[in-house]
Amino acid sequence: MKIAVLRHLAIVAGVAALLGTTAKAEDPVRGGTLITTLPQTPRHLNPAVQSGIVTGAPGAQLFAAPLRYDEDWTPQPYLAESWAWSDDGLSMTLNLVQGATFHDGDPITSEDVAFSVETIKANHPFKTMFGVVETVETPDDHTAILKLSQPHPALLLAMSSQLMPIIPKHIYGDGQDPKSHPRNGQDVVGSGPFKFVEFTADQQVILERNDDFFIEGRPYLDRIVYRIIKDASARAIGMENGELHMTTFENTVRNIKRMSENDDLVATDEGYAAIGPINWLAFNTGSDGPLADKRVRQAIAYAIDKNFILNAIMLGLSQESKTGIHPGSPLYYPDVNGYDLDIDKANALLDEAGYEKGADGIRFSLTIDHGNPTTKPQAEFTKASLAKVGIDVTVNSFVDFPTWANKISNHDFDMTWDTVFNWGDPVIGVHRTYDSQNIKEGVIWSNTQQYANNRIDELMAQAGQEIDPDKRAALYKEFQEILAEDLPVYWTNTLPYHTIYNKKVGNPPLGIWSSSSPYDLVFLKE
Amino acid sequence: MGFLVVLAQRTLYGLLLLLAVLVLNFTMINLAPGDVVDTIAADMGGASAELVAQIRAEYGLDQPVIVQLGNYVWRVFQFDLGQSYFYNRPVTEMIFERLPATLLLVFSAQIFALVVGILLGVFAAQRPNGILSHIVTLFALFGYAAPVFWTGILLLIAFSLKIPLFPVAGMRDVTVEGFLPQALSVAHHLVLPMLTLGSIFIALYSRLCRASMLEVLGSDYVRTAKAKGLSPRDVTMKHALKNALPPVVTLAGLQFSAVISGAVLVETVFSWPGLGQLALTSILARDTPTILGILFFSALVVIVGNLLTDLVLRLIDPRVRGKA
Amino acid sequence: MSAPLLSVENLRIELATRGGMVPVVDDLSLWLNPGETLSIVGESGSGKSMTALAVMGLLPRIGRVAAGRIMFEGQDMTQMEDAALRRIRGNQIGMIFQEPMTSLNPVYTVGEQIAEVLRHHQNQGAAQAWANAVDLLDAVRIPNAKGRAGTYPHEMSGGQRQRVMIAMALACRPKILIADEPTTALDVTVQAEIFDLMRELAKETKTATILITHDMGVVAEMADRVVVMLKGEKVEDGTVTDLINRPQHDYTKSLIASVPHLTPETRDESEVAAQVDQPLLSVRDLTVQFPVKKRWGKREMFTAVNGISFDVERGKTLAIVGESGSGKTTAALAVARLVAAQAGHVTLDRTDMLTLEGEALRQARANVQVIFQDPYSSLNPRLRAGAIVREPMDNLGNLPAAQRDARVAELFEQVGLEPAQMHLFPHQFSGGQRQRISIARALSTNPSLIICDEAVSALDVIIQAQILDLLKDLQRDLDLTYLFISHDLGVVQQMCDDVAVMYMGDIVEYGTRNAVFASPQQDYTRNLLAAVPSVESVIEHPAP
Amino acid sequence: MSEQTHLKARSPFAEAFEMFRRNHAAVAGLVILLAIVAVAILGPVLYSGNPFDMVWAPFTPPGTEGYLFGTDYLGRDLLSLLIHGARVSLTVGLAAAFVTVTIGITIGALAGFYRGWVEEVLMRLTEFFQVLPTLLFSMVIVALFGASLLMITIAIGLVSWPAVARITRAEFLRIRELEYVTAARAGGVRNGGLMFRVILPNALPPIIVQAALMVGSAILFEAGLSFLGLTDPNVASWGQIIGSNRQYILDASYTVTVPGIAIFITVLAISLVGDGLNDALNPKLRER
Repeated sequence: MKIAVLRHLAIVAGVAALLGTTAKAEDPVRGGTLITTLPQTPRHLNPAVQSGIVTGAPGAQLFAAPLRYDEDWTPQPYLAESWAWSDDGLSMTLNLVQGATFHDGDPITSEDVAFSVETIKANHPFKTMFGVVETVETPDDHTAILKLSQPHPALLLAMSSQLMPIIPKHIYGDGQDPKSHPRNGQDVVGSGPFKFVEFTADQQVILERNDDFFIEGRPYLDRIVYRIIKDASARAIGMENGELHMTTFENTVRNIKRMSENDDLVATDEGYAAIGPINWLAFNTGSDGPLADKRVRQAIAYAIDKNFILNAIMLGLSQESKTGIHPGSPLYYPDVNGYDLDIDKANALLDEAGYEKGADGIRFSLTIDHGNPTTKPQAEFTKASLAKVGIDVTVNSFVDFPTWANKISNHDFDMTWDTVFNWGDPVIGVHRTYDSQNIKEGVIWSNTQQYANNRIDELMAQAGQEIDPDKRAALYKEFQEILAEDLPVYWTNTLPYHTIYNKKVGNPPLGIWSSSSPYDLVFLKE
Repeated sequence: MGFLVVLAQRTLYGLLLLLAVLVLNFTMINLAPGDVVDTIAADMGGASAELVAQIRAEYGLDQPVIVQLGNYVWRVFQFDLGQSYFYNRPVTEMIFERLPATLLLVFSAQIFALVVGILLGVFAAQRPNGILSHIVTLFALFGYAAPVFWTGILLLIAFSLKIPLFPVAGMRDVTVEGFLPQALSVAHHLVLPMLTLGSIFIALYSRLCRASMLEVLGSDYVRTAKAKGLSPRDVTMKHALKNALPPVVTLAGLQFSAVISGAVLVETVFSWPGLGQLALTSILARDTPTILGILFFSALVVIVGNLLTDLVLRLIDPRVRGKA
Repeated sequence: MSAPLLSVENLRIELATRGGMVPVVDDLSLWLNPGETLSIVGESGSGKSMTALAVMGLLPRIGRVAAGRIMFEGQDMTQMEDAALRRIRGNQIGMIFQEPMTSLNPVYTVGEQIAEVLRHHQNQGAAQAWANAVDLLDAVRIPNAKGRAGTYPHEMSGGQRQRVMIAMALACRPKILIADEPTTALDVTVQAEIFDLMRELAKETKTATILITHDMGVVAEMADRVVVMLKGEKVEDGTVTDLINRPQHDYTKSLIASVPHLTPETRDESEVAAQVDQPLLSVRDLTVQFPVKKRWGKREMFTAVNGISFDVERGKTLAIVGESGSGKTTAALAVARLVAAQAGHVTLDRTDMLTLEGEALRQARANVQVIFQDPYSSLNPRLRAGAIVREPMDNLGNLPAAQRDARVAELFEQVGLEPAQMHLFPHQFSGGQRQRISIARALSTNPSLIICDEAVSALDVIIQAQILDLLKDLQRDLDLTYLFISHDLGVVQQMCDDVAVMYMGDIVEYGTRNAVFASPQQDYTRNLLAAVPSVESVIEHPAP
Repeated sequence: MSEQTHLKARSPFAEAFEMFRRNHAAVAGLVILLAIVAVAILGPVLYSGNPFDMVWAPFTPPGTEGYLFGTDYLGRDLLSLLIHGARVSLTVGLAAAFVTVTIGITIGALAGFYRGWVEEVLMRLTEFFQVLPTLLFSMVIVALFGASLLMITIAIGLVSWPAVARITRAEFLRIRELEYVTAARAGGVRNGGLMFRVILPNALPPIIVQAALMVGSAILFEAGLSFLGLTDPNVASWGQIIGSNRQYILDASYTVTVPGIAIFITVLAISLVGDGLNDALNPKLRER
């Protein structure tokens, strides 16, 4: 994470330290209203049945999870004061904090944990998270035992606020469809550090301090206001003129750079390791065309100047990602072929694959889509880059997400730029892309590349059950090596997600889950 | 003719128009390639053929389009615009949440544009070939010729960033309490969006008002007013202006749909929590019931706007009162 | 005799045009004594209205007084501050205008518009001003003045509006009333009533009046003294009696000659009796109705022409006279199938016009052509004069294309235009010339019937006479038959053989010219004839 | 009479042109507009190269390295994009105006000429389209049927014609009552001829003015759709340039300002020309 901005900031901080202006970490102050942002209106505020960061951010305040994580991927007690694997790795025992209550005063029991797991398993789009949880046993009010059909190393990570909010059974267990439950968006009763006050679409989510929070003395803030501002420039202006205290998940690099140069603001890319956002160029390997040939895919990768993307488009604010696992993950294996720009090699590979240049200098034509407006520059850049090796590319317009998703998920495409999240553990966010069992028509972010490799399937099956971290890392090393050779997807970079906060903000959420972690430690200085 | 009779007639007619809007939009969306079920299925993380069929049945999409249309219209007449696919909430509820913001923006921009436009027009008509008159006309054109979102962005940079006089986004400051401070906060947030949206129409209104004033100033009854020995101010403001207004008001009435269109862009720039933002979200999410609902309500706003225009016209022009 | 109330001395008024300042009134001098009526007479563009506006200080923006003085009560009004002028306007000098339909502000009640003057000049309170306004309306004979004060101008007839204007002008009991063609836009019977009112009020209030008109008959009936203007200059002035009996200038003479003499001349009746043929045009029970939109979108029919019948002999002229709204134009256009008739029969040249449809109807149009009233709107401004005359030939008739231009040239000569003018556009012609083009167009298909719909009403008297002469010459030379629609009894008398008088959709009197003019049978006709201003009253009949 | 014999024939259009020539603002507008059209036609030939080529470092500020307007987020020459964009934006503007005027004149002419139930039906249709919120409706059309330039053009045309139809109808209603129309009917001109050869030419002036202004508003409309992302990424319209550079507004504001100014100047020029035409073609003003 040695990038220009941070270095710059570090120097500033260092100078400040020398001058002695920042004595020591300040003690938290109680009170104040934190004004932060959401880049879109959440569909509702219940992360149990809705993925995504705009639900996750307020959701993590409203609902507590069994565990929380520090910046080193180390699990910390939260609603569970302790937890333990069985020796065979097929059951996980959670011991809940005593005396914890929901916002309406009802106690939080193991029944609620069981209910939450069942609800998430049935309704959350990430099926692999709790797919192997067969039952949840509740021997007493404060003990919940998750019984698994096979070992599941990703389970611990899944027990964080973004993925496993503990929701009250007495509210959501009333028989209504949890996905469209009226209490998802209004009058929400949760278990977390902040209570629901107001949710007005396109305006704001307002939360207030939960005085009966199960951790004594927290949270520090009286209120959190999430202002829903879709326009990145408007958020930047708001940060600069002091209307906003903090904004997360910023990825418009010019604005990040600009804000980082503001003396009142701090910009950092810390906190997104578990989110694991990666930009990539996906190929439809199952099509009849040239893309079925891995040499063609490799040639395309060689023809695209990754450095341009990293430095010119991303302004050096994002990291190179050579594989499908986020560089922030301990499982990332960087020593694979990164396909640095090599036009000659690209041409040679294409010739070898039998696609000679025609009289007009064109070998063949492809189309390219992009999954959201932010990857439009990459799509346009690809068009320009591939023209140099004789591949004619038409950029398809992006109108709306469902249209794109429908097209890609039904394998009606050649290439598409996409942004996909790791969601902490490869089992949750990585396997889905390469698993030949997961070639499912109509399902976006499944294996839409139609990539099938038996060895990869085997490796994923093993790694998904391997509890020993070293052995697991070895499995993923091979996994990443094979993929880098087969190249069903050309990974280029992480998303330049940044958190920008005013220096008034103490303890900004810089753990691995960024804003989807509880803000009970966040405070406002002075 | 009785005023209430006219009102009733107009309302009835407006309802018929709304019905037509409903039918057209519904048909159009059903004609379009792609099916909402795909969207729902994709969102659910994939669905089997049976599940797709079940969803179709659930949403009544397995029936012939004409039956669906009939059902839809019937439900609309019961004030039920359906359930949003995306937000899983009643469309009516979501629209009513945002309608006040849009109405506030649309009407304040209209009134702002009318007031400024009329003043500029009256001023320019005093000396129709004077330099000042030309400057006023050109000035008014600025707002018209610049893309509205561009104006908005420039204003935002100027008055939120460089000189932070106005807030950058939203509709109110949630940290203030009490009715009056809240109202002031809303007014404060409203300034830039209103100026931006209104600026498009100033040129239109001032130009027409100028032309209308020139015509009226040349009319026989203005000559009569002068022959009575009235002061130039009385002649202009009492005798001429009231006669010059009807065309301007009529034009303003015709502009309602354009104002709403502008509002979509302005809302996007200023994060104004109105229908426009919801519209963009629902279009990008293919949230058909919401799109239909928004089109329906925007048409309703236009119709109500036209109705109000009619009422204002009746108020200022006795000749219209006699007619239906 | 005391000093005149108002005197205009060597007045020169100029208007700004593209070619610089152009005089519209030059070296005009006149005076007005207390209590008298001075008439300024002249045709349009003679500068008479400009003079009146100059006196009021209301010249248009592009106009200015270039020389001379306007003395009112010892002060030169041309040198006055605007504020001082405003104290005179509407207070010392009142003015009424030609167009009662447009001279009242449509958005205020008539009572308010009168009361405004009183509040402004006499500092009356709102209630008092209103009460006085009601009294004034009563004085100008508006029935139910109290109720009518609250109505808007559009709810009143033209005559009533002109009464309101008079009430407004006289509200402050001014010393001078300027009336600029106050009755030109009104029907002749209404005109007579307005003049009665003006005479009476002037006598009552001892107001001096400047009456601007183009009609010598009006002058004879109203004025004490008269000034005749032509092209911005005074050509003659004097007392009415002197001037009418002993006109010096040719122009004055032609003005006097244009006043209708409604005394019948004797004519050879045998000529009429000789007509035994079937008439060229025979109209029976013709009814024309228009839909009027009423409440609830229900359509009601307004009957414009109510089952009328008449005949026109070949080579003769039938005049249909009537006041506005009598249905005369509608009836004529229905005959030509330019307005749809609901019932009746129209037989033209043995063809049943009302049953024709489609192509047959289109071809039949060749047989009946129309000359319209307004020389400005009756010619397509986008077409050259030649093309306008040629258009009917292109569509109707069987003249080969190659000969049509020659025929157009011939027609131009026939109506007194030069063939070289064929390539000009309508706006480059004068009003009279335009009517000549219209006539040429009407002749182009060799029609057997020509309908003249108020064909000379919009023209000044001298031009009017020229066009009437042309029409008569053409009738004689080409054996034309005219259906002549007019409200002007003087013109009708000059042109027609037979007369039909229409009133509210019905023909109330129908007969030969002599019969109708000499011994009208109906009250309406008699009133109509009596209302026409004439110079009879001032003509000095030589001692027998 | 004879002094006019040798007059040169002056068509109403010649007079209008004369009037137009006197209007300095309008002439200035016309000159600017012609310059823009020339750029649109000749520019891509003279300033060759694919505007989508990346030629220099991204966000090179205007004026440096020989790039007059600098480069955009991918290092593409903004000047080249603008020149090509002129062609696209003007084409969309003209095409949409053409669609608008064609539909508007047809509907307005039929309604104004035939009156009765035809008018009733057509005017209800017009009011109906006037009630539809224009931008929202075309957003939906474009979103549903694809964001090609053709679809955008059709969408703009489809929502904009009512204004033209109303003007046309009003003019037809006024002109059809004039005596020269009755005279032409009496002269045997058929209905079609009356509508299109007699009435329409006389009704054209306000329609021409409206059509001119339509070109401007269509350009603005396209820009609005592009701003919202509803655009064809393979062509560089001005609105598209703004839309894709929108997120860089704070830092590289010229990438948005420059195409914005291009739209602004073009629409302003069109409006000035429209105003000039309005004054020149309006006989009432000509008499003043």
